[in-house]
Amino acid sequence: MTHWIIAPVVLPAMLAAFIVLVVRFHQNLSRVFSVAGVVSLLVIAAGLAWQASDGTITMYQLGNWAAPFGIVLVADRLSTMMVLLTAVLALLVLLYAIGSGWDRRGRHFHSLYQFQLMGIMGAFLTGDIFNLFVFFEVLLIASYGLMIHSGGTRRLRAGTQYVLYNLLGSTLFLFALGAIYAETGTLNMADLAGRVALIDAADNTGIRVAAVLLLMVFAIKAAIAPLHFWLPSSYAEAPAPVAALFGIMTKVGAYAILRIYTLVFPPDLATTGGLYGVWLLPVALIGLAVGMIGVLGTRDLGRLVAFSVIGSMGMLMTAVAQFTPAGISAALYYVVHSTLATAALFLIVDLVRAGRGTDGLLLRAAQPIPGGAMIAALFFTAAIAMAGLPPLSGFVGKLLILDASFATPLVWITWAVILGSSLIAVVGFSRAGSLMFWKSHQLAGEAAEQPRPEDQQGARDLPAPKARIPVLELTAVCGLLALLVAHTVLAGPVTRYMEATTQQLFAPTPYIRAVLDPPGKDLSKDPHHSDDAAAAQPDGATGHDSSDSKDEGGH
Amino acid sequence: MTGIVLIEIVIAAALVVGALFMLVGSIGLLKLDSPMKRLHAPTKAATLGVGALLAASMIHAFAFGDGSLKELLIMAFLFVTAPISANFIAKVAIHRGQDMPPPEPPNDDTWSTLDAPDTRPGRPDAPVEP
Amino acid sequence: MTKVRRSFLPHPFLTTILVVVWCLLANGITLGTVVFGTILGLLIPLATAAYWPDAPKGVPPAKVLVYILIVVWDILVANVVVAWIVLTRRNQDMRSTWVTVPLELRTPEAIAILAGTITLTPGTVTADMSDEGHCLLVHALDADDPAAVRDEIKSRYERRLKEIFE
Amino acid sequence: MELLFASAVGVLTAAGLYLVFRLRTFPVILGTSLLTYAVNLFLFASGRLTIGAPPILVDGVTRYTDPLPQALVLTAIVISFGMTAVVVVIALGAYLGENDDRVNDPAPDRSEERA
Amino acid sequence: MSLFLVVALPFLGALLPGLLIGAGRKVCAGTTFAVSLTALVGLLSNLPALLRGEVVQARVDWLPGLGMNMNLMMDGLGAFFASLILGIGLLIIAYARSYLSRNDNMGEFFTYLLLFQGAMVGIVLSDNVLVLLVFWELTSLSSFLLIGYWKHLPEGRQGARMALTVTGMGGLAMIGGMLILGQIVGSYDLSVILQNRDLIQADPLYVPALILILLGCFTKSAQFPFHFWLPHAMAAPTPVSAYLHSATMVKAGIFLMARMWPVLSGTPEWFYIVTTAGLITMVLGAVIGLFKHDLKALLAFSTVSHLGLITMLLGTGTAFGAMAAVFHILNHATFKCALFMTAGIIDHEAHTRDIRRLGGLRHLMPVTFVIATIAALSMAGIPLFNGFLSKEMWLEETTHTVLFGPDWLVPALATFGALFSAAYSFRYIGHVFLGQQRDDYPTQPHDPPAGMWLPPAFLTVLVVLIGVMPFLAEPAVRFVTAAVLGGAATLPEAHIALWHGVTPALIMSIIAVTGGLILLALFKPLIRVWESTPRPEAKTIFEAIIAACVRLAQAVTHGLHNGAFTQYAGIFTLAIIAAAGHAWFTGQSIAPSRAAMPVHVIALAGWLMLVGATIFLVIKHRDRLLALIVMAIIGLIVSVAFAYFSAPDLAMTQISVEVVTIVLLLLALNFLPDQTPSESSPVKKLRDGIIALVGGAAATGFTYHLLMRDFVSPTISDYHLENSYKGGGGTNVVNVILVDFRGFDTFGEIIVLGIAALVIFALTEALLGGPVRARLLNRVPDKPLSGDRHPLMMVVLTRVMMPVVLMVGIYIFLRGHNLPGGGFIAGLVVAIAVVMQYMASGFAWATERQRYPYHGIIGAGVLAAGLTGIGAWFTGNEFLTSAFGYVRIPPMEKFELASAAAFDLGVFLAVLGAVMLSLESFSRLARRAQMDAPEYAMDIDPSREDAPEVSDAMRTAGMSGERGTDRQEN
Amino acid sequence: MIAPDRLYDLALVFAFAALALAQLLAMIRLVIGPDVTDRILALDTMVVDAIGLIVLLGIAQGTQIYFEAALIFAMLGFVSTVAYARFILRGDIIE
Ligand code: NA
Ligand code: NA
Repeated sequence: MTHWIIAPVVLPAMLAAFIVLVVRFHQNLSRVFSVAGVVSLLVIAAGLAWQASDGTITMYQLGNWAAPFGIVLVADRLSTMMVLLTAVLALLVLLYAIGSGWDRRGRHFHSLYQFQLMGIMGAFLTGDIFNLFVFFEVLLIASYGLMIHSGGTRRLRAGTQYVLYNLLGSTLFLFALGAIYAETGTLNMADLAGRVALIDAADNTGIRVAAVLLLMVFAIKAAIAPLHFWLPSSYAEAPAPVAALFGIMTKVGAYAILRIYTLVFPPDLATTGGLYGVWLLPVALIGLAVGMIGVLGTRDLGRLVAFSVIGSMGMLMTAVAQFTPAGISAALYYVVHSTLATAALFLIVDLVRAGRGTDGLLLRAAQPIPGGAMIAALFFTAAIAMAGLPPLSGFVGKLLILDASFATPLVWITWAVILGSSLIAVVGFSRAGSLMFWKSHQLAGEAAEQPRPEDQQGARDLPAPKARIPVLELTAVCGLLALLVAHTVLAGPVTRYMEATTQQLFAPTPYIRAVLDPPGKDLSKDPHHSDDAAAAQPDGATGHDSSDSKDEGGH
Repeated sequence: MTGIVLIEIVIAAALVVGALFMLVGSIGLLKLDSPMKRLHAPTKAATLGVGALLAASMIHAFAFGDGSLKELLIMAFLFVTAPISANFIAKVAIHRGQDMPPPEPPNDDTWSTLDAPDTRPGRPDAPVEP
Repeated sequence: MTKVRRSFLPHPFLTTILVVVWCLLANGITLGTVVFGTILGLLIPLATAAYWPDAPKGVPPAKVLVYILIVVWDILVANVVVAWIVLTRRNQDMRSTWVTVPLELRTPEAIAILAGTITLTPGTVTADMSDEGHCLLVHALDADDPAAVRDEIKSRYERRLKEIFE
Repeated sequence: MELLFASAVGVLTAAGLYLVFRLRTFPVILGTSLLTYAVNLFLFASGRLTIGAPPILVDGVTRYTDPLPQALVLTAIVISFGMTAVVVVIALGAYLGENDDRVNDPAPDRSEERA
Repeated sequence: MSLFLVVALPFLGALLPGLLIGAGRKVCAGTTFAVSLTALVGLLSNLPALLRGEVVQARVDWLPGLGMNMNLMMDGLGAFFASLILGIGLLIIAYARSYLSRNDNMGEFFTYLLLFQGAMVGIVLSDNVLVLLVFWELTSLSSFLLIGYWKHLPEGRQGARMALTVTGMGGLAMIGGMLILGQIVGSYDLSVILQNRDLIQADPLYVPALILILLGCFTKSAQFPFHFWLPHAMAAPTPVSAYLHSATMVKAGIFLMARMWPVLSGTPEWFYIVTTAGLITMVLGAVIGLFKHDLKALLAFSTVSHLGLITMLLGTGTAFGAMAAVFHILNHATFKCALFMTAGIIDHEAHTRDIRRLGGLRHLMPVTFVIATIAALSMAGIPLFNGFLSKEMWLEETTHTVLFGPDWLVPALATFGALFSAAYSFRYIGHVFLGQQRDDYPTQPHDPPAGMWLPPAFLTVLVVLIGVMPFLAEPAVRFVTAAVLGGAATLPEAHIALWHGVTPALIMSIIAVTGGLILLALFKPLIRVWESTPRPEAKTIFEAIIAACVRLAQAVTHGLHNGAFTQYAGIFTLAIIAAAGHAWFTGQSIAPSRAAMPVHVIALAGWLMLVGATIFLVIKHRDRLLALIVMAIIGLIVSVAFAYFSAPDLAMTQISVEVVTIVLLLLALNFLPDQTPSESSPVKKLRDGIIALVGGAAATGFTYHLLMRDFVSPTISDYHLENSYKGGGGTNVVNVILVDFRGFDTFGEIIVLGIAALVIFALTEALLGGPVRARLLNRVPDKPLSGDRHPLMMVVLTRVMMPVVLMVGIYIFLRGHNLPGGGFIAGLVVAIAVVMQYMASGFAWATERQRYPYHGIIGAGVLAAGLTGIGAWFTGNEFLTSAFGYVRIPPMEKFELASAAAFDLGVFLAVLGAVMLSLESFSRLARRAQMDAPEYAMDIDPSREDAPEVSDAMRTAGMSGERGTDRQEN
Repeated sequence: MIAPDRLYDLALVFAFAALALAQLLAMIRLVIGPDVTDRILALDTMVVDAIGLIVLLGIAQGTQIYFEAALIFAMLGFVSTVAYARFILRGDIIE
């Protein structure tokens, strides 16, 4: 039996509690523990991913209660991949947070960060749908804390809306869970898969509504239009490292859709068949369009990136909504890309923010910022990735998705929206970049009052003001961009991995067997009594049935 | 058999009495015409009403179950807290001037509720000029 | 000696109450219940001693019992009386009035018990206390003579409490 | 009985939604609380309604209500309590900063603010 | 050298200039030159194989699943273009070395240039259309950087964006086209696609693919109506214009049309679209070019025109046309690149490119004059220069081309265009170099250093060499043409020669040259007419379109994301109702399987109260305190309902949470306005009400539907009921589920609570450390306050009640496993006991007497729960595996010891800590200036008769004395 | 003469009905107010009535399981009444 599966959940939780209990007054120690924790997490995640990479599905019964009666964690290719992605992102973002000092601008950053990771990891690993709700709540409440980290009225205002919207989402989640339990009498996902299939097609309204409500819940998380409204302000106002980490949170929604709607409500299931296929693809396309229009329409660089997140989620869901192997492996490739690119952009924007000071992120020229050329180059690279231009992974992902959409009936609309929104994104990003990075040189030149443009010698390359070289921040950003490059260069092996992952999703029998019928589990042996107690008390509990329960009912 | 019948009659009586007193409390709450008057009805009637019901419960437990005196605890609890609740509600009524103004206390300056904090600097409720 | 006692048994009366409460909660008097209840009854007052800095001196149990019996009887009568008034009397026929009760009691615990007694008994509610604590403000639901009400409170309850506490 | 229960859920939902659509944070938070009541009742009812059969094992008794939804609702109550506490304090913080407890942000794009 | 290396070298080399700029400009330029030279040599090293008739290939898998592989191939066409790119690149690098001023960041420039070069080489050597697309878009991106290189110039930035937008759009369209081709053929390999002419042309998707690919080509090669970006790209430094906008990038579209010629050409669609676009572009560019005063603008429109010419040649779909196109590509590259360089020289030396401020430069800049004249004459189509030869071939081809009926239309238009072409060429010579020398040049011009004139001079040598001895170029042209035709047509017999006799083409040529001279003579009146003629300005239109798009985007974005939570919530609700409604109405249901329970009087009353309270709340919600009171009542009713429906644990939890919530809300309401203003119009209220009612009706219907149906399969909770005692050691099944069967949920749940408290604490800290602090400290209560903060009766009661309540809490904790209760409720009960103390004597007074850090309690709780779970590992069991047993310590009766109790203790601590930390945070906010902790538990204490009012002196004395002696002995 | 067991059942029914009526009357006071004082009083009454209801429930079902619930209702009803009153009196309920 391996306990490693639970480590990504328990390690951050224990570490966070430890930081709260012991080192909450020692910033440096908090940092050390936090980084050490995330590094360990990365190692564990890599181990889990490696273990799952040959198709092994590992199951862990919490409290040693067999599924579906207890809660289980399941590590298959998809969940371990998401865990690994989270760990990688977490490490780089944490470095940025420490380097930029964001972690010191409020209290309890590291505890909340660890709790946030716990929630995300739990959501990826759990095999129980109510437990998924609990982890959603853990990651949400930690995200509330991180989002309003260090306060500020604007951030709090956005935070209020963010929390309220997600409260509505959580309420909806519970409605969906209630409906699912009322229909099936179980909460275990693998068990659900079997029981949903048993539901009489002539009496399927309940389960259909449940399936749709659940999908809406995940759609909120995945910021699918028209349930994306919580995103722009909260991501734009969140501290940069937090927004960067949030890149994975929208993916939690996408992950849940992938998991539930291949395992429990697969596309070929008669009971719920043809239900979301009708409108999931259109709304994904609307999200893609709305996001990229936002990139062009916003007046603030932070919001621009936030809108690009909406766009990229629309893109991702466009691939998911096809529910074909090709579509889903394209989506999986895009998940990694979009997470890394989003994070990189948020961090770069924060470098801009730090440099521009009071000028903020409003899309307009300001005086050149220290290290401007470097930051501009980073922005350019990340923007290329995000807009899906070659040569980075955004382009590869886009090609994969376009190629996969060829099989759908809506292929022309899909292509038109994907390509059209790419164009809008290109225009939006180039407009923003040239306003933020290039126009500053004109301002500097006008200040120098040079009459002829080509003679504005002074304006061409201003000696930038000397500043601290942000080593950790650049490490984080460059690390993310390097990962994007690797994701592009290694697209072949990566897509092979994703295809195998997709195959695992589309053939859920091994998953279900691993959960409900695990090999080597002797269910007859009851582990729930300590041997000592049983030995000391031979007439004790072991042989008891409920008939003598009253004896022990005193206190 | 007759014992049980007798007990059932006793329980029934306690139930009726208790329920009646609780009902009277609510009737008073609705009927009486000033806040201080209304305060009398529920805080009294309801305590005895619940008391009778709890007594019924105790008798029931002793007659048909394992026997229980736990109900005494609830009774004690209600009896101890009811005056405090009433006191606070009365203070609210006085503070908000909801009833006829109380007479001056014979040997002190004023009633504590009406001893409104002044706003002189240095007093707990005084605002400080920014 | 007193100091030593106070350091591990700050409120013997409270401890007694707690042990009784525990036995009531556990719904039985077995050895285990009593032992455990006593442990808690000793520990909890210690943990909360700072909130009850100074206990009144010992109280004579017999007088307390008499007082309790009187009050319980009065409560029963009061409830019937008040219920009758509520059900039968028209609002305008009720002579509700304020009654001020000057206090001879000084111990807060005693005053609190007096005030509670007033509220629980016939047609009266303790509404407030004067700003230096020398007088209670009582509201009577139906009283011809406020002075009579005041005198009855002072003679029937305050006198007994003064004997118990001071 | 089922209809009474269902309509109670519906009334709470409707009232909650109506308050969620109000313009100040306070009624909106009240609205979410009402919705929480509604959904807790709904989740509770997913085990079907039973009277007089609490899931406390007693000798000789075989009829118990479904305990699982109760455990789920318990978890849900606790979680929504935490969420409510957080949203209250965040909304309070926003109010204290701007002396404005409107739930709508007049300038999400910050352009007006800077202009 | 491997083709990979040829393509990769510029990319790898792009790193060097930026790194080496510190070592000096010479090193920087030298390195760049060396990189390009190496790549060129490497390319040429493959020539022998090519000449042997092989197609040089290099293949490596990249993304085989998609068919996107790094496959490169070099045939004649690729070799021709690659040599052109690398060869001219060398000249440009040399030229730029002198052209760039000391203040230009040369490292940056050469980095971009090499990136661009690599991308171009990549395009022409790709054997995979997807990889080609990668390089294609890379040229757009690198040219964006190059055009915007002078960041301080608004024209540069705008030009860059315009170029990126237009070519980017084309590129995106081309992605679609290429994907369609790939789908038709089943491979994205170019060599495979080129084999499948018939398959492609027969496919119904041929036309969409063709249009999409042509969109890419036309935008890149500035064909009408996408021609307008090119002149604006002239804001770039001249080496960029010379390289990108004459010789290479704009030829990428041409290249691709040539590349795809075997499979796409020869259909009517191809012919009409390509030929027409080319012809229009040719004429339009020529006419506009004549009237441009900026040297580079003149050249830019001339480039547009010449690109149109080549496009038209490819469009005719004949082998001869293809050959003429290939030849003109070569010739245009030589003379136009040279001309751009001369324009750059003039700009560099005279500090102006405005023809109206120039003239008479032939004496001041003789070398430049010679170079420019040769190149311009070639452009005009004068014999002995290479331009003449290919132009003749073009004119010849036009005479065989029939478009839209009349057979004279194409030749006539061609002659017309050629006439203007000659005119602007002559103008370039006449108005710049000839005529009167002036004394008002911005600076006195002279010939540039050799580094600047040698590169164009080298090109003019080629111009003349090919012009005089066309047979030198002919084998190469035929070789390349063969590659273009790719077996789809046979190589034409025609030869390239100076003299073919008096052909129609020659006559057209003569007309053009003569007419050009006349036009130039009439230039003054013509320009007046031109300038007084209103005509659409492409830049203005483009910018208007972009601005309109931006405005539209802004309107959409701000309209949708307007910050109105109200609107978001409304959309949320409607979306859910719609989706759920869709699911409902497309499903099927049968009659209920359960019988309805009878309605009990108490249930009816509860229902009436709940509905009444809820409606009352909605009506009166603006009175916030009242709303909270009604909330408490609703909570009360819900709690009783839980008890009624057999859920005592839930009833207890609900009421406890309710009270703590109310306490928190009251604490918050203390800071908030007491009233909610009425702001919504009746219409909005009605709208909201309708949405809310629909939502409520849906919830009612769905709940009823589920309640009236049995479970399809037995629920898993049967197992819980069965095993709660046997396996979990408890008779309270709900509690056993919470701490054992589903303890992991509970673990998450207490973490949620802990986080909530941490968030509240952190936010309080942030508020108290920010600008809000002063406001909080100086807050004046917004309503009249009563006296007597800590009433005697309450204080006395609490002294007895708090210990009792604590005991009740402990009891509820201990019995939870078997009877209603447990750690969570116990935590709340204990918290409420402490709250009672706070309400009695105040937070400050109580806190001074209590020193358990609430953070610590939370942390300890989570750790306790987690460590209990981890403890199971040491017995070889899974996380949270419980163990229990029964212990007897004589003489007491046996009692149960369960690890679940330790877990529940963690729950208890976390809940307690979380509630208390939240309360503490609120209380810290409420502390106003000069509010000290009171010394005494109660404000009025008659036993304290002679104790004066609370004063600082007494306070200090009290603090120094034994804490808690707050009463004199009496 | 009514049979004694029937009498017991009738008494239970009467008690339930009386409590239901009591709750509704208190509810009416809550709605009509007029002052917040009356509403707090109504809430206080309703909590006590709810305790009575739970006790009745226990008697009717012959179980002691609801006892703790009633106890907690008693504790918390008191706390919330004091909290509302303190809010009106002092604004800050735990100052
Ligand atoms: Na021309
Ligand atoms: Na207020």
